[in-house]
Amino acid sequence: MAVLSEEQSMLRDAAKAWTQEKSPVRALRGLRDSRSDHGYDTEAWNEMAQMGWAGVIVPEAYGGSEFGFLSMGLILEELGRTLTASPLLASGLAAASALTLGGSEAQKAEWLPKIADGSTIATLAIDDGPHHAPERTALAATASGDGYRLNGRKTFVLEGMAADLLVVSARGPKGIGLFLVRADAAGVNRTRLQLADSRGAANVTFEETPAQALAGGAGLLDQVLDRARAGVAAEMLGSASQAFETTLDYLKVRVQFGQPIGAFQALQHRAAKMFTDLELSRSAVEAALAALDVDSPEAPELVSLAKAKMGDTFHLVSNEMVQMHGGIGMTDAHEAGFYLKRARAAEAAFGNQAYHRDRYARLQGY
Amino acid sequence: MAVLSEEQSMLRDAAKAWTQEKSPVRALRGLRDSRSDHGYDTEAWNEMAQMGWAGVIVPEAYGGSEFGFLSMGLILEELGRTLTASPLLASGLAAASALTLGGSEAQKAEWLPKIADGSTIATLAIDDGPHHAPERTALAATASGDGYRLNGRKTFVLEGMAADLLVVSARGPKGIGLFLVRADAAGVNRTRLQLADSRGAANVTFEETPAQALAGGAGLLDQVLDRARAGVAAEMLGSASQAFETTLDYLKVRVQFGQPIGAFQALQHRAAKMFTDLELSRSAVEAALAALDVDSPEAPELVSLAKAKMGDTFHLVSNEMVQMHGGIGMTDAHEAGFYLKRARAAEAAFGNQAYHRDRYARLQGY
Amino acid sequence: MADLGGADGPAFRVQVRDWLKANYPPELRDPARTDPEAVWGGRAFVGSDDPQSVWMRRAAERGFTAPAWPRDYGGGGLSPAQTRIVEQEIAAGGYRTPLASFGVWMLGPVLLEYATEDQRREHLPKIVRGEIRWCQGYSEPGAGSDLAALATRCEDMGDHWLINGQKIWTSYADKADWCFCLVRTDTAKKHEGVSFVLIDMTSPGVETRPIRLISGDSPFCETFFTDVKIPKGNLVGKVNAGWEIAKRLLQYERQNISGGFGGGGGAGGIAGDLGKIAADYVGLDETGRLADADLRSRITRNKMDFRALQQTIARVAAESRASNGPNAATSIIKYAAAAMAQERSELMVEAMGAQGLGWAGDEYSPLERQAVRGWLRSKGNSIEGGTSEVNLNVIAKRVLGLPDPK
Amino acid sequence: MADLGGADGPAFRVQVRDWLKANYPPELRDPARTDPEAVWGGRAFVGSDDPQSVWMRRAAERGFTAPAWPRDYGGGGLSPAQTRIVEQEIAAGGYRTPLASFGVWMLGPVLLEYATEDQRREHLPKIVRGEIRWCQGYSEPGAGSDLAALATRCEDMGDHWLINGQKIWTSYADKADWCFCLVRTDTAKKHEGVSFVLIDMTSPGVETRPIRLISGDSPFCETFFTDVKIPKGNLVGKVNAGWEIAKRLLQYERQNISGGFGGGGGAGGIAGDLGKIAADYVGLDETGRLADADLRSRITRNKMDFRALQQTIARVAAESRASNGPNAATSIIKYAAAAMAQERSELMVEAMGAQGLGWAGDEYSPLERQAVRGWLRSKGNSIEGGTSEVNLNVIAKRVLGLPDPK
Repeated sequence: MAVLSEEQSMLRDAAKAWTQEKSPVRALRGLRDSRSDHGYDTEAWNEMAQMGWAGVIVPEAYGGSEFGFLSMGLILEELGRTLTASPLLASGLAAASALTLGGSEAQKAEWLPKIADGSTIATLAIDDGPHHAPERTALAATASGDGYRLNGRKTFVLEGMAADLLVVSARGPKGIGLFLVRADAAGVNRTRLQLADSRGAANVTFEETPAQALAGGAGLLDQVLDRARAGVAAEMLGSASQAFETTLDYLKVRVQFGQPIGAFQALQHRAAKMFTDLELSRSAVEAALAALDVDSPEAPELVSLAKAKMGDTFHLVSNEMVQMHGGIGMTDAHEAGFYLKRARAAEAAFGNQAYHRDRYARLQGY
Repeated sequence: MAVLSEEQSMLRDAAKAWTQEKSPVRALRGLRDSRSDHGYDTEAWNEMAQMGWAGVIVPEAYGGSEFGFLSMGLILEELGRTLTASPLLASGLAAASALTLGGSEAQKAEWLPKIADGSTIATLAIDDGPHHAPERTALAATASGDGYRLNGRKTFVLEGMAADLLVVSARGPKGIGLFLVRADAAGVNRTRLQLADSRGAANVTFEETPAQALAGGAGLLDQVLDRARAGVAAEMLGSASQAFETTLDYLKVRVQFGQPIGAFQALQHRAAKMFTDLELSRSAVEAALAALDVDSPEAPELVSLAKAKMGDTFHLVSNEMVQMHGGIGMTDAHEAGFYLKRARAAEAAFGNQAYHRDRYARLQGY
Repeated sequence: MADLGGADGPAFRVQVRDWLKANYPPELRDPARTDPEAVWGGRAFVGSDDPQSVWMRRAAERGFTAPAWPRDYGGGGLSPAQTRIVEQEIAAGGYRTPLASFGVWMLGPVLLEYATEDQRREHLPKIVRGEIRWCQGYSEPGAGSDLAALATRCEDMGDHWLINGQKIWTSYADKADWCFCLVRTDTAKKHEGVSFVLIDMTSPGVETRPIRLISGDSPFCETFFTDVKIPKGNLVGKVNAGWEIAKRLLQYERQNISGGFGGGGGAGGIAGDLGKIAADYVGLDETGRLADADLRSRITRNKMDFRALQQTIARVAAESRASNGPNAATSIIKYAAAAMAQERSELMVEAMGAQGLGWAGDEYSPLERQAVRGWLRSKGNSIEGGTSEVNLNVIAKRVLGLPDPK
Repeated sequence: MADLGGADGPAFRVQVRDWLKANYPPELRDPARTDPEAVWGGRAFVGSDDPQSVWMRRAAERGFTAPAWPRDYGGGGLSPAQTRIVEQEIAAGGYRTPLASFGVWMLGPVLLEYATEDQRREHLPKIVRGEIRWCQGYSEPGAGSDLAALATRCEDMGDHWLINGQKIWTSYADKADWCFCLVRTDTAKKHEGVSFVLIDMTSPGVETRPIRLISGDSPFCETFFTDVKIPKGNLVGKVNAGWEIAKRLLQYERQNISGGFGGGGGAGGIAGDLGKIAADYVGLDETGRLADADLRSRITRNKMDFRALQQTIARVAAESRASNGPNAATSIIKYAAAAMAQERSELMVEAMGAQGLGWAGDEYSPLERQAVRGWLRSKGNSIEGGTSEVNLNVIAKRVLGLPDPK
């Protein structure tokens, strides 16, 4: 755990207390079984917004607390521990970053205060196909009046059904850039996705849909994506840590052959390796968030490192959670399956391990 | 172990008896410490030749026994167990394949009988640089009279110092092909390599060196290389099996914490995994040799599978051999280091695991 | 083996092929991929004239549901080599296995070995004819890998046995007619207090409850026995000597599970070439290679491993053709097959990207949904029928001879 | 901590920087990479005026060979924060460590904790000044991972101790002046029969024999003690209470080894960026990627792991800045660092292809030969100073609280 300021410690403690009490894993189970279109519990979201979480990276001038990415990461980590479904990452981190970094004064003034107080849900819409390839988007933006018209399709848009505002990557006259689209604009058509991890997402099509450009082009896209990736990694850190701790507890109580199974050396070594991976991953995630806070030129490398390493670790830990629980871990009644399913969705979000290893190597010139 | 014919069983038993008695690992140690240029013990080679091993894949018409590749593999496997250095693979398998498959009647008649009786040492010279890339050779063959002249360089030529005859890949007027060069021909310059695995090899340069072409071009090159690769894999199978068995014996006798260390479950599971890998690798190696015996169209895939899988397994087993022996495995006085060093040289020979995974995928069209 | 040469080899193969062609119901065009499509037999099938039941009955009459069993008990009475020919021809023709049956795969072989003549005559013909579907009552909540810790009580009441306790992971118990079950007949001993009994699932006091898995399916049940009475003759072997039978049956189970993996799928897997499916989703680069080079390497390792596994299964079969029982390679193959099948399922959903994360709905193709469910189902490969950890223990101790701790 | 603010922080850094610039012998341009280049100290260095000895003595006078030790014993008397500044400035300036010393890294800290005042005054100043080079007499042929099985006897002869036995893996014993040694003072007990003694290597009956390693180097020795007499005052702590001291010292050793790995090398590694070196040997494709995509993925995993390890070392340091001793993370870092350093060495020789297989001779560059020897040497990373297996045990039991078997 990074050395925290007093402010950050308080934020972390508040997030931990709230998620443990108000949003344990069974909340996600309930959401899943209710088959809601929305993807999260709106009452819970209102409570989160009241605690100011949606405004943690939003500038004070626009109603946020401007606490930064490490602080946002602490909250996401706690949400990850209990697999809390919420639009915090999509709206309060990813879309808020897009507006903060690329919005005009008018765009910021219009949207950021509503994102910060949670009354508007915004999200990113990046990929056209099944794989993360932001540089290959084919969705077209053509100039029209003082704005643009979008035509094309986006997949796997997080909180796509709940969103009021979409931040869409598209290929415009000056190359790839980000565009603002109101979810209720003409030509927007959303289809709910029923995902294995029970979170909310949509496929979205655009037909002559009016849009406004953000400033910054492909560079802005990179910056915004890196913020979203670091946020997902922070959430994964919490989920993987909890999955590991739950498993560790089970190793201490489950008895077979007259022993707690955690007394068997082969399982001990596997647990020790997982813990080592978790410690390394924590360092990588915290370093990436800290780099974003100081806008370090190393941030892209550090974010890819964090997303890839954290992805491998959550992948391993979620698999071992099921295996070490044995049959009970295979049942829907147990929590293990929820962590397993969430792991793969989080791994895929904004580039999986293979994507980020490739990116890291490219950034290092080989 | 494949189901063997009576002939093959006898061959295997003879090879096992001879290597255990005449060529234990300390023979390689002695060869290393003698710093001979030659790379193998000529007396031992004479004995091997007298047993007919150099002619196992040579057609009967040219003085061989034509027993085939599975039979040759059985001998190489036994040689591999004791890390016996000999030109059997380079001469009796690789170069003999080149002549058998691509030689004219006159070339076969001139060379095969002498290869089969061990009096001539032949070898392949394939790569120009540090990595196996047979399709990228730059060594030039230009027509001259009824033959060719070679100009260029070959690296890592097995038994390059001992060889009387070189089978050289070169880029000629009709593309890549194989060429015969006498080692004492004009313009051949050989430099001995002092390798970590103490085997014999050389870098060789050619300057206006007279050469004869073999028939078959790049197709022949592929076929010959696949035979050499399968042979190396068979030798690796023996080495890895012996490395594993030596380690398994040690696990049963080395006592720490009041237990044979083989009673510790973490080591038991690692041993079980190694054994599983060895069994899979044995199947792959035997299947590749059997495919060559029937000239199966699947042979290229099966050979790449064998070389890659066997390479991974020998890599793992040789590392675990050192680790499980602890400090004693780090000493030059122990055999572990010899297996470790041989593993990496054999992995690199005729394409390492990465090369063969890539080739396998290409052959399967993705 | 005489049956391999002359009229008994190629001629027999032709006979089998002709018979299959003539007797396979044309309605059953595709091989069974999912549970409901498989021919499981049982009371539900008796008297039915749907094509599956017809196919099962015809094959049973010809002795092809249990080709290697003695004719006396309704089997085919075929030699190992002939049995292999029958299996090969059924697979090669794309015919469904005539009877998917725990009775044929697991119970029958141990009844042949351990049961009385009366028990064999009672149960084996019904298994062969697919009239009785069996389930396996082994694991309990407190007895998983440590199976011998089982606690379900079986008390001798003089003229009958009385069963009380709970089993778990009883596959298809809710659909089964009878259950072969491990019970405790001596609470003072562990392995030496276990007996092997046969229980009619329609007996009063038997209750089953399906367990929903992470894949959404419910192939397993919890099974409760409350004061269940069974006849004295339903105990197989001697009282307190059931552990040997239990282990022997597990060997057959692992062999059977391993055999299932060999084809490339395994419980949970979807069919198809992983390289080609990945190419569909990821694309090829200008050199013809999968555009995701990192994924390509991992797919290739998995494909190579699977092929080496198939080669190993073939090699082991060739080496032990004369022997008909499970051998030392079983644990190795079971362990390796589970790891590879799970890896393959992981790579499949990774290759599909966001399309490999769907649970339901029209935004996902049937193949995609099947890949996701199959990936989740495959997590059981390394748990059921002996965990991978137990298999590694078996390899280390029984195959490699490594010692137990003092 | 007051020393971080104001004149004690940035001002102190400037002082250190200036002093280093003024006092570092210009002849020692490069940081020490190999053993002979390192400043190990010892009797051989005393009175020498070669630049290494000069540098060592100047640094010792300034208190920079043991910056954190009390001034009373010749140390620098600096706070943890100041010590860090000294280390950072030495590293940043590319200066050699003024004294590479088992005395500073391992023995000194435990003498400060466990020794008598007389023992401290006798030994610590000589360590600080680099006058005495120490070696470590821990492992024996029958006591490796199970160190407490050690058998070297130490008998109380009234006015002296008598030592008989054999040690192994005593690093640089052939070059050391004194040895800190674990000995058995009670043969009836295991851990409770171990004592910690100091032995002058020039004592009659001490013999050393270098062990040739697979890398060709001989950094370790076998050390034989035959009727070696040592003064009663050479026992540290109480008789039979040496095991606690032994473990404490091991913690410092692991911390030190881990620190060494953090830079990317570790014992055996060669410096340089693995990606760039691979590009030199393998080439880049038209997209600027390493031409061997399979190798590229594995190199990237290793580079990422190393960077995460460095981040972890920095994080642990930041979290425990106030504490000066080794902590729970030591075993984790030691385990991970060994695995990564070995993997890196493997990748290095793989990237070099046939050039990564050379042992000697002009056909190989110095870098290539060093890579091969370093690869072989790196195999010791997971064995020396506590095997990886022991480290995993420690993590499992002490950090994660997993139980011992009953």
